[in-house]
Amino acid sequence: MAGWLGALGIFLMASLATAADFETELKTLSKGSYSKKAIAVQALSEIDDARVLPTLQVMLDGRLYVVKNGGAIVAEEGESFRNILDDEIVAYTSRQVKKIRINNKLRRALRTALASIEIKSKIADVRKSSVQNLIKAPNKDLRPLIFEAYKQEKIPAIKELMGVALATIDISSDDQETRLKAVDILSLTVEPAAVSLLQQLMAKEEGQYVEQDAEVVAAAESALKKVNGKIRVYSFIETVFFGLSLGSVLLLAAIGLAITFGVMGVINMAHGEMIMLGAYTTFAIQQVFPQWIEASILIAIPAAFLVSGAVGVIIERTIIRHLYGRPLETLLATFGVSLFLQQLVRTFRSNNVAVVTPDWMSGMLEINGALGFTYNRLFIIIFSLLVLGLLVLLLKKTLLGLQMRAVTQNRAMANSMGIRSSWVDALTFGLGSGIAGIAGVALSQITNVGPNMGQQYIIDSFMVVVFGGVGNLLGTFFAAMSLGVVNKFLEPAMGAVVAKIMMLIFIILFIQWRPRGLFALKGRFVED
Amino acid sequence: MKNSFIGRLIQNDKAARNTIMVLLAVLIIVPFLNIVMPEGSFLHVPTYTVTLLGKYLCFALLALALDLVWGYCGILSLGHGAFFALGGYAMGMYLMRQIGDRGVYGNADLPDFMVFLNWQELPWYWQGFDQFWFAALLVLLAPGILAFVFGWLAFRSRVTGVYLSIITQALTYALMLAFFQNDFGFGGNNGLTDFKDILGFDLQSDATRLVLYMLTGIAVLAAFLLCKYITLSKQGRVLVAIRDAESRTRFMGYRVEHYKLFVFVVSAMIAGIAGALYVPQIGIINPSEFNPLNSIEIVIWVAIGGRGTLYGALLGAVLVNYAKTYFTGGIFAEFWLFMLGGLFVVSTIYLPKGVIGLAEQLRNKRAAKKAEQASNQKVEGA
Amino acid sequence: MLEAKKLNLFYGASQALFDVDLQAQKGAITSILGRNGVGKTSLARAVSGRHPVSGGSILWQGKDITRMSSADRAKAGIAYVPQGREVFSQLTVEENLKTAFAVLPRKQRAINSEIYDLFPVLRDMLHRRGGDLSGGQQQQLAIGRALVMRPQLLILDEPTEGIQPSVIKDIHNVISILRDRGEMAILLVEQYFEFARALADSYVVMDRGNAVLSGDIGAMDETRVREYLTV
Amino acid sequence: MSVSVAEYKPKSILYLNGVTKSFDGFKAINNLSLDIRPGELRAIIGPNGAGKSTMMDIITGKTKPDEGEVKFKDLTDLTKHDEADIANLGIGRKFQKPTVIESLTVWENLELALSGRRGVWQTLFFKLADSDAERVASTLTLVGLEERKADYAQNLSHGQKQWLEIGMLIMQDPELLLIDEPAAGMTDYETLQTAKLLKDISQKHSVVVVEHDMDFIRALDTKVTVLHEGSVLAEGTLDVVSADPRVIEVYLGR
Amino acid sequence: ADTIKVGVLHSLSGTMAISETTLKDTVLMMVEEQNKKGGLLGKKLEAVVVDPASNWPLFAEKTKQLLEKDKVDVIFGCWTSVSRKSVLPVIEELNGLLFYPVQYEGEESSKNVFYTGAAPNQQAIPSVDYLMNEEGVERWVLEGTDYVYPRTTNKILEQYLISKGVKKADISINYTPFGHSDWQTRVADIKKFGSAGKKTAVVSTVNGDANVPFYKELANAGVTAEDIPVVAFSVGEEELSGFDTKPLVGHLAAWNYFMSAESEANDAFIAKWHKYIKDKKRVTNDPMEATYIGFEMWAKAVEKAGTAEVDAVREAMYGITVPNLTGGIAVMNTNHHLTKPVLIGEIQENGQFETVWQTPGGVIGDAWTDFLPESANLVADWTKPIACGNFNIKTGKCSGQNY
Ligand SMILES: Nc1ncnc2c1ncn2[C@@H]1O[C@H](COP(=O)(O)OP(=O)(O)OP(=O)(O)O)[C@@H](O)[C@H]1O
Ligand SMILES: Nc1ncnc2c1ncn2[C@@H]1O[C@H](COP(=O)(O)OP(=O)(O)OP(=O)(O)O)[C@@H](O)[C@H]1O
Ligand SMILES: NC(N)=O
Ligand SMILES: [Mg+2]
Ligand SMILES: [Mg+2]
Repeated sequence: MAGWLGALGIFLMASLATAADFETELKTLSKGSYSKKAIAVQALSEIDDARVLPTLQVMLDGRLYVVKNGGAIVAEEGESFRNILDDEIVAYTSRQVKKIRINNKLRRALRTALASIEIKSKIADVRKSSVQNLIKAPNKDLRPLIFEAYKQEKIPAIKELMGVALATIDISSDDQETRLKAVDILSLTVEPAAVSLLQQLMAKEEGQYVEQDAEVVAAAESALKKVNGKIRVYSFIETVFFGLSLGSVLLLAAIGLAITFGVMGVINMAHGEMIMLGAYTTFAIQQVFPQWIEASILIAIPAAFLVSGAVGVIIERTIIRHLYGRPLETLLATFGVSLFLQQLVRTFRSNNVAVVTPDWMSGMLEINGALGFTYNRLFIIIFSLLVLGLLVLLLKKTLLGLQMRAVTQNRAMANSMGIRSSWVDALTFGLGSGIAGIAGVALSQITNVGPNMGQQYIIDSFMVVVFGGVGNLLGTFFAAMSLGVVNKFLEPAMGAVVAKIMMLIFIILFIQWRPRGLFALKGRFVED
Repeated sequence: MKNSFIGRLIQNDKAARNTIMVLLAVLIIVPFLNIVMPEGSFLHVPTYTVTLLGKYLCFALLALALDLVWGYCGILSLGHGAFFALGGYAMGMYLMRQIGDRGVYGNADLPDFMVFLNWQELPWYWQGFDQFWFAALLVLLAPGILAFVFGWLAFRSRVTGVYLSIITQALTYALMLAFFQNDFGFGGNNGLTDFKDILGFDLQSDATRLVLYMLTGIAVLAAFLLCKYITLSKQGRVLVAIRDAESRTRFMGYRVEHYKLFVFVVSAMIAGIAGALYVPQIGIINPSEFNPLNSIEIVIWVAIGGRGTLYGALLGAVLVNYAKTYFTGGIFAEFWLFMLGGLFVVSTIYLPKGVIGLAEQLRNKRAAKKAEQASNQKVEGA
Repeated sequence: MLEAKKLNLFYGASQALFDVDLQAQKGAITSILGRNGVGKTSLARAVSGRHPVSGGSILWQGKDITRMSSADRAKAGIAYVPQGREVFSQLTVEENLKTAFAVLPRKQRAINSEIYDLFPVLRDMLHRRGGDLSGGQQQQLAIGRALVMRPQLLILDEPTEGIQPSVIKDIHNVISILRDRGEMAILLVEQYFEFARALADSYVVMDRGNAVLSGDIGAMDETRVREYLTV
Repeated sequence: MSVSVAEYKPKSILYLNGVTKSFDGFKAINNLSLDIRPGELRAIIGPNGAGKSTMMDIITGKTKPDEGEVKFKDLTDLTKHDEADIANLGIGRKFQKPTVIESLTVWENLELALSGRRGVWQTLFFKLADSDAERVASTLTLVGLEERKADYAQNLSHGQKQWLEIGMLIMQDPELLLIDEPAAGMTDYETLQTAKLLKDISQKHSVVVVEHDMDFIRALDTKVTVLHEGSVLAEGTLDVVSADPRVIEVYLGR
Repeated sequence: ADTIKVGVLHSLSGTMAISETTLKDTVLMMVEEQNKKGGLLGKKLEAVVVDPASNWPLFAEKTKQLLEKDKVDVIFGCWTSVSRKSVLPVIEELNGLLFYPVQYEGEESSKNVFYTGAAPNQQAIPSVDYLMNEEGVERWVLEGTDYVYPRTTNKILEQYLISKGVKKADISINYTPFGHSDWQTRVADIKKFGSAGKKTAVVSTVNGDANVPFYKELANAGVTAEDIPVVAFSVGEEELSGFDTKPLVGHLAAWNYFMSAESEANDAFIAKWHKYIKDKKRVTNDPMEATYIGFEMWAKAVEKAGTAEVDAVREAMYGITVPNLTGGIAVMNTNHHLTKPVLIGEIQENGQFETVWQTPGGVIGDAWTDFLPESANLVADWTKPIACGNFNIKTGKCSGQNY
């Protein structure tokens, strides 16, 4: 910030007239209603003054203040304030200054204003987002500006966007040719704002097209057809993605249970709380290392595994081990544990805690205006597959995995084979719990972290494990993914509630057909 | 037949006799103390307590129903709350209709919640509920038919073990979501409430409450005898055989699915009655009764009391619910979940057969000790 | 090698073993005989650590193992082939065999091909789940699994049950080979009298939880033994 | 099938023709044919894994064959019935691995197996007749478990469970008994006792018994079928089949 | 009795503990403070805390316990409407006194309940007005959790919007279950609905735990407040403290109180709260203010009546005033609802709301909405001559309900 104010002096000399305008418009920012402020912002953006851009930026960030005594406009910079006009740094108490309030309307105005400046930026990403903002709010006055930028632009994707931006303006031109050309350009994009412009061309009033020109209407119609076709494809892909991502959430939530319940046979009602502990671990790490927010998730994964895993081991050693051979009783005891843990967390803090999403997981990978994949969900899909893969390897390819399976099938015989079943049991339960903890880290990125969070997942998790076939990790995977995808295809048609009910009925009926789940254990021993 | 059965029961089965005695005692003594003892007296049982006991008895009835299917036939239903709630809704609908024009909108034809959601007329499935007999029939039929259809499908397909448990859970979960919906016509999340009277008797009056309490007691007693009869008959042995070795039982020629279906439906109907008795005493029925966690709790009552004993289920339900009442009031309010959770854990580890099994457990332990000591002495002597 | 003295064992309040003594020597086979329900399996369980004894002591290679867990006994070289097979039904045949690796040092973790030579069916069915095998195949697997452990004491509880005659002959040969190698003590619970007599070096006859006869096979009074087996 | 079933005298009590069953490509039963006459006592031997138990699974409805006919008394197609039906038609079975109802007493196990009507209402209002009680008592003696009659079946030893299961089969009183390895875990003496018992039973019933114990088979003194790899390898008296080099090769050993 | 007993009926466990525990602490703080001032009528106040455990029938039972066994003089409690509905018959039968501090759907006026939270006309309608006038919104998504409060509120809003000339096609109403956590489809739909060229806003009656995933999805899908603002009625400071607020700046909420309100009373209240709860980071919120106002009013009424006896206190309640924490004065009306100002705030990065608009004066809480045909005719007035909660101005009678 010092930089831009430093270079300012020269401008002050160079264009006194505009400097005066700047000063007066700046003053109006601190007075009047939001609409008056919006006009001032617009006016400011048209002034050729290097201070405009940073001022608007500061304002958008909500860091612009007015000094109560004297009315100087200052930008907040940490503990002190910098005078916009003379670049001086002054210390005011919070009582001496008043924030220049903005609301959404003003934010939009600021955004557009900034966009008109930033379209000339040297940074491609800035130009891109500026164009995108301009598409949202077509403004005839800005056409020359955009056209200039369009001519200069080298990057095809951005150039195309700029073309769209121009078309969004041209489409309301008086000239039929221009309009037709605009329609043509718009037919190539799936940007929602552009599509809606096409739709507006098709609008009717009292049975008559509002658009006078039949040729334009026809062009718009065929363009819309083309666009809608594309959008349908994209929305299909999007739904599949939604389904897979819901599926991966289910998978993550269920996978630990697939160990503790599926492999060990413990009806682990405290599974949800293991997830919760993992999520709280993420929170704790962000609290302890606020400077490492970006890396916090990566630190939290092993940490949550250890925390939940350790708690799991403790539960196994103190409680579960008394209950082998009495699987139903584990339900009772772990339900008790679940109540206990919930209330424990509640005593620490009864409401939800805020887990921050690191920047690299925020936002979305935009394929185009109609299709994008949110990073957090992409991450979770990949992550869940990774966890599943590692687990399958562990269980199937290592001696420990073999021993885990042997112990759960016949604890006494495993002991007679020299396998220390108590040790393996603790480890297995710890593993299942630890994985639940990892799931908690991932889930903290999409949902709330609070004392109740475990309960949200426990029922779904059991459904998934059972639907897939108890004791079969691959079954758990397919169950989670298919439930996720089917749910997402049902939801738009019938709403979330009915979709969920349909899923439950579907599970009930499916089990009639395959009484031991999707990937049933087969063989003559099953019945015995 | 029945007399002789009860006679034999009282003669031969000490635990059953005690259970019957206790039930009769609470049936007679509590009302006596409520009516006869003066208000200030230390022996007086306030109506508040009577209603509370009534609630416990409803839960005891529900636990009994679950014990019949779980304890004896090995069907671990994690959805028994659904049958309870359906019975409750059937009764609730009757009570709603009894409000008549005494609702807040004064609409004689429609319950309040329909009025403010702009319903124009009573939906078809509400027809008939202004008649008590009809509602009473539905108290049995709604859970009974659901259990029949569900059981017919599941048992025929040989869905067993956790698979069965989880689909019963899915069932109650689906019902919860459905009943939550206002469009469904059962009052949505708020459910049915603001009841005025039953068969013309004011629900808030002490006399009505006392009668309801006694009816509940009688229902528990009757259901206990019924379950006892079933489990003591040869059918009881078939049920145990199914629980222990389903496929072996089939090879003996028993149609396992018929047996399961029979007890499942009987159990669902008992649960429905429990729900129907619960609603007028508690004053509200809403979808949270369908919450899967509630159904899990029922399992816990039975387990704590002692699975497969019937009276254990009764005891467990009363104990756990009393503990809940006790812990959630007064100084424990903020810590009660610790206590309840702890109770569950401790009792599973130390009371594998429930509170009821405690005596047996002690007896066995003593016998084993004695036998060992005897043999050791012999060793020393030799 | 193995010396058990005055073993007493209880199931709850009912006593299954009364002051039973038992010995087994390296390079020798001790056979335990007796009718149904006399306590043969209980004795095998007591030695393998499956069920705790309430009185008496068990010495193994000079060490007191009376209170040792069965896993530790397995590590000390005791392998157990239980009555009723107890194969891990959801593990494949190969995985069943590999469960024995727990007692082996890392470098020795391999399945000796001798096992497959003895029970060729195991090689054929390496990837079939244990629970799918026929009864006799499971029995062979259970014995094979114990052998993978390279035990110094092998406890066999009615190993010939359900096995076809030719394989019984093979097992007979193997057991005598193992004995002749002189590295292993063998405890054999058997009701198939001929089989036991042909193999055993010494014997114990049980009745109602008591060891009623015992001694070297050479000095065995066959008629008295048969009496105990028929009454 | 509807015409006077009562009068009909079937040619065979059990008839298998061309039965095949494979598990994941492995043919456990391969084009197996078998014909058991009413009142016949048939011994079945064969190597481990030959398919003997699987054959019983198919007859009793536990496993459905891929191909082939399974007929009971000429007319009833057993593949169309489930386990309970088949049991009620009159086919009883003892499993290779003894399976009894563990948390019922020995006595109750026998009572449960007692022949009679098995409907829900019938068991609800069932009353034990004196004659039935006597049958239970005599069976208890027969299997040597009088002393244990009030004990839970789970507390029996392996061999005692075997006996109990035989007792249950007797109580069930089926027309056709399928007995899988009854002598396993019995002393030589008991083995011979069992053989005698089965011979007695076969006076009035048809019996199919599987065993590996040659002394037992010899004591049965009856027709022997040798199964191998899912089909019949040889058939005849024990002397005949045990002289068959193929039987020696795959089963008896040299 | 030598003490005046105050019942506290808020869930300390179960799903609602998240919200209600704070209110229990607020009441306890108020009791403590009142006792420091010497109690009421020379008697100490004694708080009786019970835990109805987010279990609706248990609310009724605990109410009974408080009134019959513990004989409390007043109850502060409930959060969800269903818990209140469950308590209602009991409190009416036993003639207790309940202060209900949460915004709700209205359609109720019980003689035994004072409603200190907002009625729909004190929250929903003003915020829609704001969006229409200030942000120029023309297209509406009414997004709610599937239960009575959202259903009723949306019904009212729909009527209201239509009466303002909004076309049906420009209103989209949708419900999701409690605790709904997968918002991908809904957010995508909202995005599509909002890209029709008309300014679009979301009016959210999404409740409780479903909010975090909802806002997270909005943020990640790039729906910013500038594109499609969301105005929520159930998201306050307490909820925000569980949010990652950075991407949510500009989204709105409507309440009668924000912690950021600049007033001395508020500063004092916050200071008091921080001292009581021993945690400087804890926030205050609207239901806390409602609890505070309710408590202060009750205390004043007890002083005025000279007794804590319910009927006397009720009579004394009408017209009682207590300063709002946001400035101005709250008045208890004879329909048992408050007159309070309505504030609209935007979410800030620091987890606070910044007031962007506020009604010039107080708004009288309306028990029966004017936008539903059946309710339009009803008024509540518990003073003579009407003296009932549902007086029908057409028939001139109190319908049904006697309480
Ligand atoms: N788990 C148990 N609980 C109680 N009693 C048992 C248990 N297992 C065995 N018994 C009893 O202990 C006694 C000895 O049983 P054990 O199994 O040792 O006999 P066994 O000699 O091996 O007989 P078998 O030849 O039939 O295998 C028997 O009377 C049996 O009933
Ligand atoms: N469900 C199954 N899946 C895979 N293989 C099976 C299955 N059931 C049986 N088999 C195989 O079929 C073959 C026949 O088994 P079966 O049990 O019928 O043999 P058996 O003749 O009874 O042998 P035994 O004398 O050892 O009891 C065996 O090789 C077995 O591994
Ligand atoms: N009253 C409410 N927000 O449930
Ligand atoms: Mg044995
Ligand atoms: Mg077999």
